[in-house]
Amino acid sequence: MATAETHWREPVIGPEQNYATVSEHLSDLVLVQRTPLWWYAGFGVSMLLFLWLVVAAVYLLANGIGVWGVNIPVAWGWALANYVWWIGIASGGTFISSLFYLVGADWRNGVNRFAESLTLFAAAAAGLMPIFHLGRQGLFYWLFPYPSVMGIWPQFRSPLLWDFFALLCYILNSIVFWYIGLIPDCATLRDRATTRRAQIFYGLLALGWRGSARHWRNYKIVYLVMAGFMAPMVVSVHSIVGLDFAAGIAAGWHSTQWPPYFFIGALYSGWASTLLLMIPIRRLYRLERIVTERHIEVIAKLMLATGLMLAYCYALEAFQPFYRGDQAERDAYLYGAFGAHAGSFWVRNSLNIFLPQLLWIPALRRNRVLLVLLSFGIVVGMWFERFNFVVTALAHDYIPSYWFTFSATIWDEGILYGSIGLVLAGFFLFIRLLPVVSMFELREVIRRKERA
Amino acid sequence: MTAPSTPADLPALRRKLAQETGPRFWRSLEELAETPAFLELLQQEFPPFAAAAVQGFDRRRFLQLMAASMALGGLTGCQKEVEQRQLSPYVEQPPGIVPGLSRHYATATSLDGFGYGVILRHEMGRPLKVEGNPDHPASLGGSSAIGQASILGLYDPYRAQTITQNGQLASDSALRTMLVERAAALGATHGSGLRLLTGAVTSPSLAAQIDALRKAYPQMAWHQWEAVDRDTVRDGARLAFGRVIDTVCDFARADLVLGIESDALSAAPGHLRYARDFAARRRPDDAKSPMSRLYAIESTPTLLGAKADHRLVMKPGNIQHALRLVAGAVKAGPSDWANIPVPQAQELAGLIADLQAHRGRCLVHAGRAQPADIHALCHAINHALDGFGQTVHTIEPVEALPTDGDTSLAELVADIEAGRVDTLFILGVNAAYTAPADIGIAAALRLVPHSIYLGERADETAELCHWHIPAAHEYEMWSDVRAYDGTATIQQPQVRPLYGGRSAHEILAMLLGEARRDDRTALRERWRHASGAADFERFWTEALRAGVVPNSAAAPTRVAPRPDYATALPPPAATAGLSLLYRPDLGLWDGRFADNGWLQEMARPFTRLTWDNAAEIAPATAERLGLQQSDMVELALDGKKLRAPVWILPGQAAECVTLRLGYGRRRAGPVGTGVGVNAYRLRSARNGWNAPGLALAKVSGRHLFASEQHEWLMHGENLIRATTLEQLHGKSPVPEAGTSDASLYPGFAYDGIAWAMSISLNSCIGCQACVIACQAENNIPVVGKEEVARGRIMHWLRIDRYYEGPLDAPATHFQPVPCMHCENAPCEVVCPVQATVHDSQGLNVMVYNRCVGTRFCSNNCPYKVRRFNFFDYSGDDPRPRESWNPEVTVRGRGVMEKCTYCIQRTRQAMIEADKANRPIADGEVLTACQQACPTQAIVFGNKNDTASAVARRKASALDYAMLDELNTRPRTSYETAVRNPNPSIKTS
Amino acid sequence: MSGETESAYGLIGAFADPHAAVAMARHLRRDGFRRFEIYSPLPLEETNEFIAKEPRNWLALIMFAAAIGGVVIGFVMQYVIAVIGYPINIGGRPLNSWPAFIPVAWEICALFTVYIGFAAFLAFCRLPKLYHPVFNAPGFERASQDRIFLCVETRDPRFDNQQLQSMFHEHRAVAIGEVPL
Amino acid sequence: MAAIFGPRANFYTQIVLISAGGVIVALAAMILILPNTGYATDIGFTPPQPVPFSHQHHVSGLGLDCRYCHTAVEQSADAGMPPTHTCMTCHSQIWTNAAMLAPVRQSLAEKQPLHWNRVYTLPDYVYFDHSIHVAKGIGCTECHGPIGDMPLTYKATSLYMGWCLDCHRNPAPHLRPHEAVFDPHWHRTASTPSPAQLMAEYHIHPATLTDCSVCHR
Repeated sequence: MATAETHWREPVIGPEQNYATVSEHLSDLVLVQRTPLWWYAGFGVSMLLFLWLVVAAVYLLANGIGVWGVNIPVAWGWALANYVWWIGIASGGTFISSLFYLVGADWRNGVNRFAESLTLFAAAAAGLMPIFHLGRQGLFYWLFPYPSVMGIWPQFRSPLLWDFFALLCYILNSIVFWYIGLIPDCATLRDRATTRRAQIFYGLLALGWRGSARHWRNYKIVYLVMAGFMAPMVVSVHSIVGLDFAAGIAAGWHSTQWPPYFFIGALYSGWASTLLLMIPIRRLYRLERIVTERHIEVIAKLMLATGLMLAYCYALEAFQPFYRGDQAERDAYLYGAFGAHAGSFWVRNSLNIFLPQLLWIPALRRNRVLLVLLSFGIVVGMWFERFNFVVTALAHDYIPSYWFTFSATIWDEGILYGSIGLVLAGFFLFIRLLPVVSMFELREVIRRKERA
Repeated sequence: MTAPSTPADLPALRRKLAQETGPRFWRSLEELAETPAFLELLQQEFPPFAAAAVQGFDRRRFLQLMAASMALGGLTGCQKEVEQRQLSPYVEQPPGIVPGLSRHYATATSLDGFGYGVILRHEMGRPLKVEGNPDHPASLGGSSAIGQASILGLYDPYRAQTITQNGQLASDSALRTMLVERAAALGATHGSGLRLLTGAVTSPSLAAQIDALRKAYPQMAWHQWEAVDRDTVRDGARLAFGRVIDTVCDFARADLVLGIESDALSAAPGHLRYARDFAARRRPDDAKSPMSRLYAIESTPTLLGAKADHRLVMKPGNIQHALRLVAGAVKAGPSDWANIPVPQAQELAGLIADLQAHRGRCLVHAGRAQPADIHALCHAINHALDGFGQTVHTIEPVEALPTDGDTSLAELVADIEAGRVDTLFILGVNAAYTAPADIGIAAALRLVPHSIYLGERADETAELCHWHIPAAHEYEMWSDVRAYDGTATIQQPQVRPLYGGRSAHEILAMLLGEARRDDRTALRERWRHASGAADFERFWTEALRAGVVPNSAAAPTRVAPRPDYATALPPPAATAGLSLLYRPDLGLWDGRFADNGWLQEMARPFTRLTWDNAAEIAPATAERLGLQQSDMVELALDGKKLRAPVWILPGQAAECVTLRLGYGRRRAGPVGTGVGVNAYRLRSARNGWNAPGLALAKVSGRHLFASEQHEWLMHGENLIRATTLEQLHGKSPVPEAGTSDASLYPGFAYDGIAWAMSISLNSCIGCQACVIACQAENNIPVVGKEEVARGRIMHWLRIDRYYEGPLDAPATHFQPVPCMHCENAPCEVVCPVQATVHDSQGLNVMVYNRCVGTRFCSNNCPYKVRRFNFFDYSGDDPRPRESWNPEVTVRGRGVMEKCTYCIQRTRQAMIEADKANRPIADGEVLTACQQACPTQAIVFGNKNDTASAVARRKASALDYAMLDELNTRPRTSYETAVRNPNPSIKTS
Repeated sequence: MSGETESAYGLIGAFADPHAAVAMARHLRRDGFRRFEIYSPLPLEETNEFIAKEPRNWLALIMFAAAIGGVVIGFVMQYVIAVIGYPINIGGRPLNSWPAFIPVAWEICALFTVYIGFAAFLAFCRLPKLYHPVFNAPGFERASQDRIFLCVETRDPRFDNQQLQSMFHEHRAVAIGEVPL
Repeated sequence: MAAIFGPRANFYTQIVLISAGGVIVALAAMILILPNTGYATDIGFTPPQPVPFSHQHHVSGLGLDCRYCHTAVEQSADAGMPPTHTCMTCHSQIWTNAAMLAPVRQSLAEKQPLHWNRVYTLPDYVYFDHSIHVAKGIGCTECHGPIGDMPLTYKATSLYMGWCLDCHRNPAPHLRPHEAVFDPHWHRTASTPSPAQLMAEYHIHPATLTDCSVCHR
C-alpha cells in the first residue's frame, strides 16, 4: 500500500479530467441528476432540528432568558459557548480559500467552495446567538451607531461591540467573497441549463458573465485583493472573540493568550467540520477524481498540526496561572479541571488532543471512516472547550461567597441542536443548488497541469 | 344574628384570591359573591378606603395608588403597563400636603409585646418606608429586619379582608349584633364563661381596657400565650429575687461581656439598643472608649457569639455546669461549685480571672432559650461582681401580666375541656399553630360554644373559631406600647385600614358596650389621665411627633438575689444523648411573618438559607451519623415524629439539633404555606427550648435548599482582613497588602462631591436589617425559592459569612457587600451601550432603560454585586403597586440592576441644597442600609470633605479595599476586623 | 443565417486550444484590428495584453483607497462619538481610548474594501449586463465550459468577413459563425 | 444559441439597481427624519379636557400667576395641579352658572376629583424636578411653550432626551432672572444680565448636568 510520500504525489485532480469533464460532472450534479433519497433524508432531519430552534427561540423570546440555566455569577452559558463554537467553525472555510489562495496551493481549489459555504451558514448560526442571549433581544440594534433622539451612542471600549462589528463585517464580507467565486460557475450552469427556470435562475446569479478577457483580468485582481483582506479578517474576528474574555477581569479570563488560543481552536474546528462534511459528500457525489486522496491527506495533516498548536495553548493555559501566582486564577483553573464542570475539561482534552494523535499514523490518516469519527470528535470537543472556558471562570471568580455552578435546561439544548439544524439545512440546499467545487478554478488547475 | 341568606363560599373566594392578581380579582369577587351580606359588607368596607385611594395625584404615584386596592382594581401600576394619561387633583387639598414631597410620622412597632419607636416615610399619604426613631431609647435610629419588613405586612394583599362566621362572609352589623348578644349573656353570669387569650401585653391602654373588662365581668379569666415567650427569664428572676423583675443591660459600660447563648443582639427586648451600645465599645481606634472583651458560651450560634473573642461551644447541660463553676468561683454561689468538672476548663479559668479583674464593669446576659437556673445564675453573678446599678439595672416588669404562658394556656384548655368556657376571645394569637402539641389547644377550640378570633389572616386559628374578625395592622390603629425599659410610645395610625381591619381596643370596647367608640378619643382620655400633664394638647402633639412619651421609662428598683437561691435551682440537664433545640427564627420569629416574602427570602446569617428551616447539626455529629448536607432525617421525640432536611452548621454544639420555629405553616397564605417543617409538632410545654432524648434517623430522599452562599471558607486574605488588638497596638503590624495607584491613564478628577462608604467589620453583627431596608427602599422584588436556588436572588446588598479556624468552633465573619462603586469600574468598560457609566460624583450609575442585558457587566464585576431580571420579577411580585417606592424605577425583565448608594436620596438632597445654594452637610444623606443599621457599621458621605465621618474612617490605618490588587479603586471600603482575645487563653 | 454582415454584431470563432485563440488574436492585432474580444471559461494570463485601455491597477488602487477610507471613517466615527458626541466617564478610562478603537476601525476598513472593491469590479466589467449580442453566437454556451471564443466586431473598420473566415480557418478554429445583433 | 435574456433585460437591470439604491437612501433618510416629525414628537397634541381651560384667558387675560394654581412648583418635583377648591375660589363668585364649568361644580359637590388628560408625560424612569428648574432660572415657557397664549393647552416640545440634553449641555441661553421665571411673555432686554452672569449667579456647572444620574434613578 502507498506510503505518505506517494500520497503526497497524488494529483490534486484525476489525470483524465479536462475542461469538459469537470464542467459536465459538477454541473450535472445540480442540473441533471435527480434529487437523491439521502438528500431528502438529510434535509428533512435538518429541517426538523431547525424547527426545534424556532420553537426554542419563540419560547425564549416570550419568557425571557430565565428559561436558560444562566444565573449570577454564571451569567453567560450555552448561548455564548455556541456562539464561540460556531464562529470558530465559520473561520475554517474563509481561511482555506483566502490564505491558501494567496500562497497558491492548488489543492485548495478542490475544497474551498465547500468550506466557504459551510462558513457562511455557520456564521449565520453564530450571529443568532448573541442576539438570543440578550436580556432584551428586541433592542440589539442599540449596538449600532445610529443617530437616535436619545442623543446617546454605543460604547466602543466594550469588546462586545468589537465583536458585534467583527461578526457583522465578517458575515457581510464572506457573502461577497463566496458569491464572487460563484459568478463564473453560475455562468456555466446558466449555459448548461436545459430548463427555462434554471436558465433564468442561474442567469441572474451570473449577472451576465461572459468570461471576456476584461472580465477575467478584473476578476483576478479583485479576488486577489479580497483574499488579501479576508485572511487577516478571519484572524481578527476570532481574536476579537478571544478578547471578549481577555478584556474581562474574571479570574481565568484575564489573560493575553486567548486571541491566538481561540483562533487556533477556530481553525481546528474549521478543518474538522470541513472534513466531516466533505468525506461523505465526496462519496455520495462520486467526486473521488476531483476531490482526491490528496485533499483529504492535506487537511488531515493540517488538522494534526493545528491540534499540536492547540495542545501547546492548553499547556500554556495550565502553566500561566501557576506562573503568575494569582490565587483566584489558580483556583479557577483547578476548578475547571477538577470542579463541578471538570467533565467538559477532560472531554475536550481527549477529543481535541489525545485522540487526534492517531493521525500520525498514515494508515489511520487514510482511513476515511476513522477520519470522519475523529473530525466529529474534534467538533464536539471544541464545543466542550468553549463551554468549559465560558462557564468555569464565571462559576469560580474572586468572591468565594458567590461561587456557584451552571446547569442547562432543555431550552439551552433547543438553541444548540436547533442551530445545528439551521446550518445543515442551509448546507443541504447549497449542495443541491450550486456546484460543490469551483469549476473554473479546476479548469485553471488542469491548464497549469498541462503546461507543466 | 343575620346570617347571609345565600352565603358566598369563602374558601373558594380565598383560593381565587391566591391565584388572581389585582385587576382580575374584583370581577371574580363579584361573580363569586353576589349576596346581600356581601353587598352590605362592601358598603361598610370599601368606601372610606376608596375615597382615600382616589385622593391621589401625580403620574407615577397616582398610577400606583389607583391600583391600590383589589377592591378598586382595574389598573395596575407597573411601569410596563400602558401609559396612565390622567391627572386627578384633590378636590380639597389637605393642609400641609405638598404633592411630591414626602412626610414623616412617628409610631412604634412591636414584637412579643415589646416595642421600639419607628418613623414612617409617607409619599402622597401612603406610608412606604420604616425607619428607626432616633429619639426612641430602644432604637436610636436603628431598626431590625422584621421592623423593616413590617411595611410589606401592612400592604400584604393576602391579609384577611372580610369578617367571617363559620367560614362564611358575615357583615359588620352581624358582628355587632353577636357582640351585643354575648355581652348580655355574659353579663348575666358575671362573665364566668368568658375567657380572653392574648399575647404578651405591654400596652397601658389595652391593659386598662382589660381591667375594665374584668371589673365588668368579674368571673372572667385572662390567658396569655407567646410561642417565643420570656417564661424562662421571669422564672429566673423568681428563682433569684423571689419575684418577677425585668433587667435592663447597659452594654456601653461593660468592659467585659459574657453571653450565655445571649439574644442581646438579635431578639431580646431592647436588642437594637444593646447592639448600638455593644458596637460602641468595639471600636478599636476609638481612644475614648477602650474596646470591650466578649466571651460567649452557647450550644447554637448566635449573633453575639459570632462577635465573641472567645466562643465556647457546649451542650446545654454543660453550659449549666460551666455557669455554676463560674458562679462558684466569683462567690456568687456555693464554693463547692468552684470545682465542678467541665470541659474547656482552661478557657473558663481565663474567663473567671477576667471577670474578677473587671468587677463592676462586666455584664453577664443569657438568652431567653436558656433554662431558668441559668438566668438566676446570671443575676447572681452580675450581683456578686457589683454589676447591679452599673451594667445591669432592675426595673418593675414592663408586661401588664407577667405570667407563665404554658401554664396559662394549659389552664385555658383544662377549663374548655371541663366545659367552663362559653365565650373565648382570641386577640391576635395564632395559638392553634404555635401552641405546643401536648397542650392540645386545637382540639379544645372546637369545644368552645362561642369562639371569636381577631387575627390579621385567615390562619390555623381562624379556621377553628366561629368568628374571624380581620385585625388591623399595627400601622392602621391607635394604640400604645412600651419598650424594654418601659418607655411608652403612642402609636398613631399611618393609613386607614387598607382591608377593613379592627383593633383589639375596638373589639373590647364593643364588649364593654362602648359601641361606636373612637379609639383615638379613648386613647387621649387615657393619656390625659395617665400623663397628668398640665397642657395636655402640647403633651399629646409632642408625644405623637417625637414618638416617645417623655420620661415614661420605668424607674429602677433595688433588689438583691436571695442568699439561698442556689438551693432552689433545678438540677442541670443530662449531657448525654442527642437533644433538640427550638429557637425562634430571625425572620419569621414564631411563624407570624411566614407570609412576608422579604423575610422568607432573607438569607439567615449563619446558614445563609432562604425559604427553609432545617435540622442544623454540628459537623462532628454529621460525621458520626454519616449524614450529608440536605439529607432527610426523621426526628423522633417522645413518640412524635418529624421529617426534616439536614444542614451542617459549623460552630453548633455536638449532639445538638437546632430547629427554627415558624415554618411548616398550613394556612399562612400563598407565600408562607408549606415552607419548611413545623417544629411545633414536636415541641412540648415541658421542654419548650431544649428537649433531650431526641432520636434521629436518616431516611431516604434529599432536600433542595435555596442558600444564597455555597462556599463557606475564605480563599485568600484580601476579602476580609482580621487582626487582634495586640497586633494593632504596635506589637505587630496590621496585615497590609500593598497597592499602587500607578496607571497609564490620567485619572478623572472628582473635585465636587465624591460619595463614598465605609463598612466596619467590627460593628456588623449580621442582623440583616440593612438587607431588608435596601429591599424596601429600592423596590427589590421577591423571586421565590426556585429562583433563589437557581442563583437569581435580587438583593442589592448581601451579608457574606465566612468561617475561619476549626470546623467545630470557627470564628465567624460577617461582611456586608453592596456595590463598590469602583472608580475604575470594570463593569462599565464592557457595556456596549453605555447603560452603566460614571457620574461626576464618582458613582457607578446604572441606567436601566438603556440596558439591553448582555450581562457582561456582571461577569466583569469581581465583587458579584450585580443582579439581573432573568424574568419579570417585579411584575410577578404580588405586593400591591401602591407599595412600591415611587422615587425608584421599577425594573422590568431583562435589565441589570445593582446598588446605587440610594441615588434617589443623594439626588434629592443635592437638589434641596442646590436650591438653597449651600453645600450638603455631612450626614444629611443616609443610605437605606446605613439608616437601618442598629450598630452604625455603615458610614456614607462625601470623602472629599475631610471632616466627614466617612473621610475619617478612610483615613484610619484599619481601612482597606476589597480585592484592591485589581486596582478597581472601590469607593466602598472596609474597616479591618479586630478581635480582643484574652492573652492568657491559648486558643488552639 | 444570412451573410448580411451589417445586421451582424460580428464574426466569432471557437477554439479548443487557448494558444490557437491567442495566436489569432495576436495576428489580428498585427493587422490593425481593434474591436475584437476573447471569451474563455477560465482566466488566460496571455489575453491581458490585448486590453489596451485603463491602466491595469486601477481596481487595486480603488480598493486601497477604500481601505484607507475605511480606517479613517471607522476611527473618526468612534472618536467623535466618544469624545465629542456625548463624553462620558467610562470606568475611569480616558475619553479617547484609542487602543480600544482599533478593532472596529479595522473591521470597517475590511468591509469598505470588499464592498467597494466588488462594486468597482462590477463597474469595470460593465456588469450586471444580462444581455449581450455575443450570447446570440452559435454554440457560445461552451464559452463557459471548454471552448475559447474570439469575436471580431463588424464595427471594426478593417472588418472583412471573407478574410476573417480564412484567418479563423488557418488558426484551427473548430467553428466559425456570425453573431446576429 | 439564443440569448437567455433579451436586450430589454439590461434596461430592467438598470431600473432595479437604481431603485435599490433609492430605497437604501430613503431608509437612511427615514431614520434621520421620522423621529423629528410632528407625528412622532406629538408637538401640538391637544387632548380633550373635561373643562376647556384657557391659560390664555387666565394668565394673559386676567394676569394670574402660574403659582396661583401650580402651588408646589417651587418646592416639589411636581408642579401641582390645582384642587377643585382653587377653581371655585373665583368661580363661586363669577360664571357661577356657566355650563362650561358644570364639571367643576359637580366635582366639588360630589367630592370627586376632576380627571384631566395629561399633555406632558415622561416615562417612569425619568425623574424631572420642577422646583430645581425654576429655582435655577428656567422659565415655564422653556418647556411649556407659549403657555400664556394657549386657549387650550397643547404639547409644545418633544421631551426627547436629546432635547433635554441640548439645554443641559448649554443652559446659558435659556436662563432668566428669578423674577422673570413665571413671566410667560418674557424676552431679553438690554437690562437683562448676560447669560454668563446668570450662570455664575445660579452656580450652574454644565459639566455635571449631563450625568445620567441627574434624571435616571
